[in-house]
Amino acid sequence: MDESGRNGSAVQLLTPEGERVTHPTYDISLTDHELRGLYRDMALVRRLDAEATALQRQGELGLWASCLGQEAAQVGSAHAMGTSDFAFPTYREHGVTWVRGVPALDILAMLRGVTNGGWDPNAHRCSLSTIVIGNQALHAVGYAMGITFDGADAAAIAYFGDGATAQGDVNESFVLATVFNAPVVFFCQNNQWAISQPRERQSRIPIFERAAGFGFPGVQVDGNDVLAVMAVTRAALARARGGEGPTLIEAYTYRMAAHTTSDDPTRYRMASELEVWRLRDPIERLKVFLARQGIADRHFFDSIDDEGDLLADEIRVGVRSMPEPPAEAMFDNVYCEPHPLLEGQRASVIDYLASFVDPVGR
Amino acid sequence: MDESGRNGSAVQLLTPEGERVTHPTYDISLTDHELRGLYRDMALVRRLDAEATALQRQGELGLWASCLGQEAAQVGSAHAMGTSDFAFPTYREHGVTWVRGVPALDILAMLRGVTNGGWDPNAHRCSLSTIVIGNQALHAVGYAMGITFDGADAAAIAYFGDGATAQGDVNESFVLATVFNAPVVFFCQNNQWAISQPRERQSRIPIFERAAGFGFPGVQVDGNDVLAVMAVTRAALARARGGEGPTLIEAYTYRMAAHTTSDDPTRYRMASELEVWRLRDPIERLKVFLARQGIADRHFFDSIDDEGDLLADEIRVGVRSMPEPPAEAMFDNVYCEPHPLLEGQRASVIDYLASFVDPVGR
Amino acid sequence: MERTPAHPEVTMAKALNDGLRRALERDAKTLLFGQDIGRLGGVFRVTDGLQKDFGEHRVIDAPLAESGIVGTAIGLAMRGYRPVVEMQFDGFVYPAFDQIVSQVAKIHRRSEGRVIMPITIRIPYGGGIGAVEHHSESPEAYFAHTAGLRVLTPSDPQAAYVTIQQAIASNDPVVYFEPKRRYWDKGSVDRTIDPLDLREVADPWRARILRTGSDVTIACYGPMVRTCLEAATASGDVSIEVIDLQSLSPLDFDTIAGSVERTGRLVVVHEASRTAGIGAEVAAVISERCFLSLEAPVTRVTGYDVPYPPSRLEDHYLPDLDRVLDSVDKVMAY
Amino acid sequence: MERTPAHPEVTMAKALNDGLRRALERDAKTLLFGQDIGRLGGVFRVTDGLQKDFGEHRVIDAPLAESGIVGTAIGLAMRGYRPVVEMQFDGFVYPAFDQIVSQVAKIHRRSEGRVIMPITIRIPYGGGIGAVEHHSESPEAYFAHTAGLRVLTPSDPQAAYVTIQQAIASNDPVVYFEPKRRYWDKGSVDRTIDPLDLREVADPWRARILRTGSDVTIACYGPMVRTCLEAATASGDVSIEVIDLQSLSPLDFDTIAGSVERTGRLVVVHEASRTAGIGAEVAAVISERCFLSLEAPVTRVTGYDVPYPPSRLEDHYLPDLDRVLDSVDKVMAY
Ligand SMILES: Cc1ncc(C[n+]2csc(CCOP(=O)(O)OP(=O)(O)O)c2C)c(N)n1
Ligand SMILES: Cc1ncc(C[n+]2csc(CCOP(=O)(O)OP(=O)(O)O)c2C)c(N)n1
Ligand SMILES: [Mg+2]
Ligand SMILES: [Mg+2]
Repeated sequence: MDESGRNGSAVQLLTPEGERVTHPTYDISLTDHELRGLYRDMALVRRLDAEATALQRQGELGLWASCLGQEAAQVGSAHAMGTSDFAFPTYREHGVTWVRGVPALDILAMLRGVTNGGWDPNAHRCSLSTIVIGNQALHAVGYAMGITFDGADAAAIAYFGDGATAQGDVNESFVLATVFNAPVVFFCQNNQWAISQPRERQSRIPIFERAAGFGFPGVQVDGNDVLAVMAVTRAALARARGGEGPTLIEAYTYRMAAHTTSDDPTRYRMASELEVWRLRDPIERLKVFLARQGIADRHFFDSIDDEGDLLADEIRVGVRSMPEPPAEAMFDNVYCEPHPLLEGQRASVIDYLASFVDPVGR
Repeated sequence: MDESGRNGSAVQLLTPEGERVTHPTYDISLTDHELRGLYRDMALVRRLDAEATALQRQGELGLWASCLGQEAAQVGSAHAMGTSDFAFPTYREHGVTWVRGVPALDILAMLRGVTNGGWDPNAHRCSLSTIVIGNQALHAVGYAMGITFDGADAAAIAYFGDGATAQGDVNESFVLATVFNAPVVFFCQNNQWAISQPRERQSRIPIFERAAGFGFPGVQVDGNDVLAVMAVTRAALARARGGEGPTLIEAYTYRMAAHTTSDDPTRYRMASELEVWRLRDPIERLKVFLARQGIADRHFFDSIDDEGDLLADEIRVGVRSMPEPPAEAMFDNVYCEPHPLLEGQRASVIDYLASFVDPVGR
Repeated sequence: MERTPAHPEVTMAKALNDGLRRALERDAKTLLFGQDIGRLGGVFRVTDGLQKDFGEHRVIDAPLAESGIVGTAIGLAMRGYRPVVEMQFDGFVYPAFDQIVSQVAKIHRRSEGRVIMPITIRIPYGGGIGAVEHHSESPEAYFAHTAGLRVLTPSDPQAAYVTIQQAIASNDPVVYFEPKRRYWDKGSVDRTIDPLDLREVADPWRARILRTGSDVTIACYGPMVRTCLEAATASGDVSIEVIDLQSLSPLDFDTIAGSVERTGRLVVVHEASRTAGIGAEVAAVISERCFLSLEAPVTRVTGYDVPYPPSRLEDHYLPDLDRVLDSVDKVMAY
Repeated sequence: MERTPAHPEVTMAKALNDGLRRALERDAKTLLFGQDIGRLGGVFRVTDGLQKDFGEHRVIDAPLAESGIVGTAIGLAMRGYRPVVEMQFDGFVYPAFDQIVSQVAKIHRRSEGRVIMPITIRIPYGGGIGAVEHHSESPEAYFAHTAGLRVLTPSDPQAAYVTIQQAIASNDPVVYFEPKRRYWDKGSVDRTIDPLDLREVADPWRARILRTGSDVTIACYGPMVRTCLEAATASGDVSIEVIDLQSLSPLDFDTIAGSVERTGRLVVVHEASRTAGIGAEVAAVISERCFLSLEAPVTRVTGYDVPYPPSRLEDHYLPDLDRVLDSVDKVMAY
């Protein structure tokens, strides 16, 4: 496995063995309750992810992009956010949307194919998933510029992958963020792969170093260490809110699953790679720490498993019973204001479908 | 004047006062003949530029983008190129196209409005001017990738401005150049302005530092020092040809004229700024050096002035007598291969114009 | 819109400037964002003086990155702002095409109506000013073909003054094409009206019959409107009705069809290349809707299917009065 | 192109794979360049095995940057290469739109014929596969509207095998749209023919009459061809002629008009949104050229003017056999 993208100085507060270590710059102090909360969210997100994968196999979802292995990066960073901060996730950030309070079924609705969205971005202060790689980085910068204009105490956080760092939009977002000193955090999950392309196909050096070339700080964090991720993200968000501008965080992690349920990673990566990363599992690591420290006991872990079972049930039943949108829903919300062309097309679809109805009315 | 973009370490071999200084990394040793050649090209390009500006005022050219003040950056870098290297200039690189051997009138043809091109890119190993900011940086990288695939001993050089560094394409070209280790030199003329936008609107830190964030070297050079520019570009081209990949050169210079003849810089910049830069004039500087060192005498300088007069005459007469393209020329070379739609449109234009001809045939 | 000659004559550029000023005054959430729009006042001076009067946070100079400009405008819209972005020239909107097509046009729908995208994208367009490549294009069909966008183009100063404000006030994204060679044309502009009150002004999404006639209908827009009006005046014996489409998306087929039912003939005129342009859509719909009323086939007078030519050839590329009248003659003689 | 049942039945994806292989064998300057096309063989496996056989310098995995891919392909073309680039999905071509429209389409002309741009841009397009947003679009009209480009789309494995090679061999840039939901359709493919010899194969820039008929002409392309052929078979009493346009730029109006002169009726079918689409151009031209032969207005059966809907709605968005026949009935009853 190539580790060239890993920097010796990646921030770590919890070793793969679950040992708490210190870092000269970053630290975090959480209550036991908060620590258990992190575990709970990671475990439930993993359960949601597994359930969604299963549902896709059963034909109930069109596709699923798993976040397996990235729970610490997602849950840790989302826990660092305040309620007035705003997240801009991609299609893989189920851990982020979950922590932002988006109901499980709303997370799945897009992949069920009943909507291209799924939740109210304003209610959750979490944008809908962006699928076109890199687009959302600019949205986050614009949103952050708006925060500045409003004089508000908030920040935006843009999520993207290692592959996305090659896109023009992501690099333009670095330009605009610095020029306008926007309160934005760029959170890059370097999960080592962009579908079949290894990280080296997108950057020759560690990703976090990109930031310095644009004049703002970049930091690499062990993306499988939820404490370190949360500490680093908190600091970056605080910097942003404090008027010190953008930060790039590279969370060094691994995509444990296929790119999506349509993908076959055996074609392009070695099984041994997965084995190495299994030893760094973000949830196991926290579990060991919580158990060793006596912060959580078997009873707690069992209760989370039970909660996971309930969640899985809710998802299984809920996905199957999501209402099918009627044909004419495709004309909804294309525009806010009256649009004769679409009104005509909508009417023609309704008429056309009505023409199939049995004339006797049965 | 803001000098925040200037790095103390910008490579310099000739001070504004025309004194030859040394640099720990870069040096160059040129024959007297070569030194006079540099002066000649810079002086003639300035003359061409002045003449074109005048012709535009007289309505003979549609527009002119002056390279006044940037002659050292352009002529110095182009002189560093070998015959098998390939240049990708913008609309302002008259000094580059000139050194690549493009005839003066061909340089002006596009701005006369008789063509969107003007010369044979392959004959001169110099692409046509790219107007859409940043596009050509990617072309240069692709061309350089081709050099690698061919196993050839050559390099590509992409020219762009400070403003262009904000564009996605320029940043993507950095990504691709590093990923493919392409033999390309990125030559950024930081002339302090992108139309009315000062450099700080595009980058918060010196431009050459951008390269490090992508994992390749960047160097800032005194762009008004033709010797330093040539030395730095030569080294970068040699690196590229030697398989060591891309280099970003930031030539720190100044746009002495308006953005184009359509522009009015008094709206956005102080006259005092110009005064400061006049003292750093790239041609004066070399002239003083040549004269002091006895490399050139008054006779030589006079002969260049005479050559300039001849060039100006040639341009004045030549521009006015450029043949007007016939109407149907707009259909030429849109496609290589037969295209019935355009053949029909071409025929209709010819017929239509013929219908205006006096029926008696006078 | 009544034109009382009492109102001052101003250029379209000035009318747009006034319209933008009114929009900035009306709503503190309205922002202008674009390259060189501040101190310089834009390369066409359409934003002249606005930064001085509204400040650097309302009239914002942008870095040289079109995708960045539109992408951040989206974020600003999500934060409740109403960004008016300027693309410096028609040929420079393409780096932003992805953000426009995949995001601006689709976010309202994706959000199931919860997020609005009240972005106005101003684009000076078209040729006839002797410019170099990429400065004379007419890319409106790309945007009219894109569901989720609206497309407007004014043809005279009064329309510019009114519709730019209507575009900005619209909660839908509007691509606003400004016919750059008409920037310096003057016309009287009534600035006493409220452009947002449809009792005072026309619906911006309707075509305007600018001149009535009985023999042939000409449908045109933007820079071609003046040309077509001149053609109608020059055409002695043929009575020409001139319709300014104004809204290119949605197109107002009712007004065109109503006219064609009367005249029986339609000529569609635009500068843009012909294939799959606005004229194709108008011709397709009217040929279908007015099948039995048409006395001659719908004819198009357009730019050719070539890249916009170098300036010394543009007079041949651009439809002019003669070409318009030539088509009118052919349609009459059919 | 004769189809001898002796030839093996393969999927369109395999036919394209074979065609690409032949192109790579034929000319050492031909390169494939795109995301995930190497070891993975492309998300649709169209390039499966090619990197293994031709090496990493002929079949090149690209970074995640579409503008970068097309922009560098331009440079490679300038260096004498013949790049075949893959856009992973229709909805991801837009970041490259600027390089395609401003450079690929215009460099040959700008160079006054001295530089050629033999770039093929492969784009899997269209819906019907239950995909998420941006994976089901039909953006062909944008490219057909752009002068300087050619646009091709195959409708069956044999056509795919032949036209992909013709596209690559063309010295003009070709945007090559692959109907992704037909990737898995099988058909017999004769690989003994030489696709570059017009004595052996049809001119790729001509439409193909796939089924003759006397009452109505249906013009369609890409994914809709199979649907329209099925409709023609299903339509008992009405005799339908089915034309596969194949080349969307230039369009072969002679073949369509020739057919319509005989049938008197035309239905144009495509998945893409209607406004200013390919159907608009076909309808506009045929309404004009066949004015006196048309017994009914030219009718379009198309996707609606909405962003491509979520997958559970796509069956309502996509023209299907019933909608095609419904339009045929209306045209017949006119
Ligand atoms: C502009 C664009 N090009 C291509 C794709 C297809 N695609 C979807 S995900 C993906 C890889 C993304 O990799 P990365 O940014 O590392 O994120 P990850 O999937 O690993 O989370 C690609 C190429 C896309 N969605 N958008
Ligand atoms: C994509 C694009 N956007 C806008 C323009 C309009 N424009 C022409 S030159 C210019 C400024 C360029 O500045 P810089 O890159 O510093 O080069 P300089 O003109 O100073 O040589 C702008 C905005 C353009 N040509 N292309
Ligand atoms: Mg990744
Ligand atoms: Mg500059």
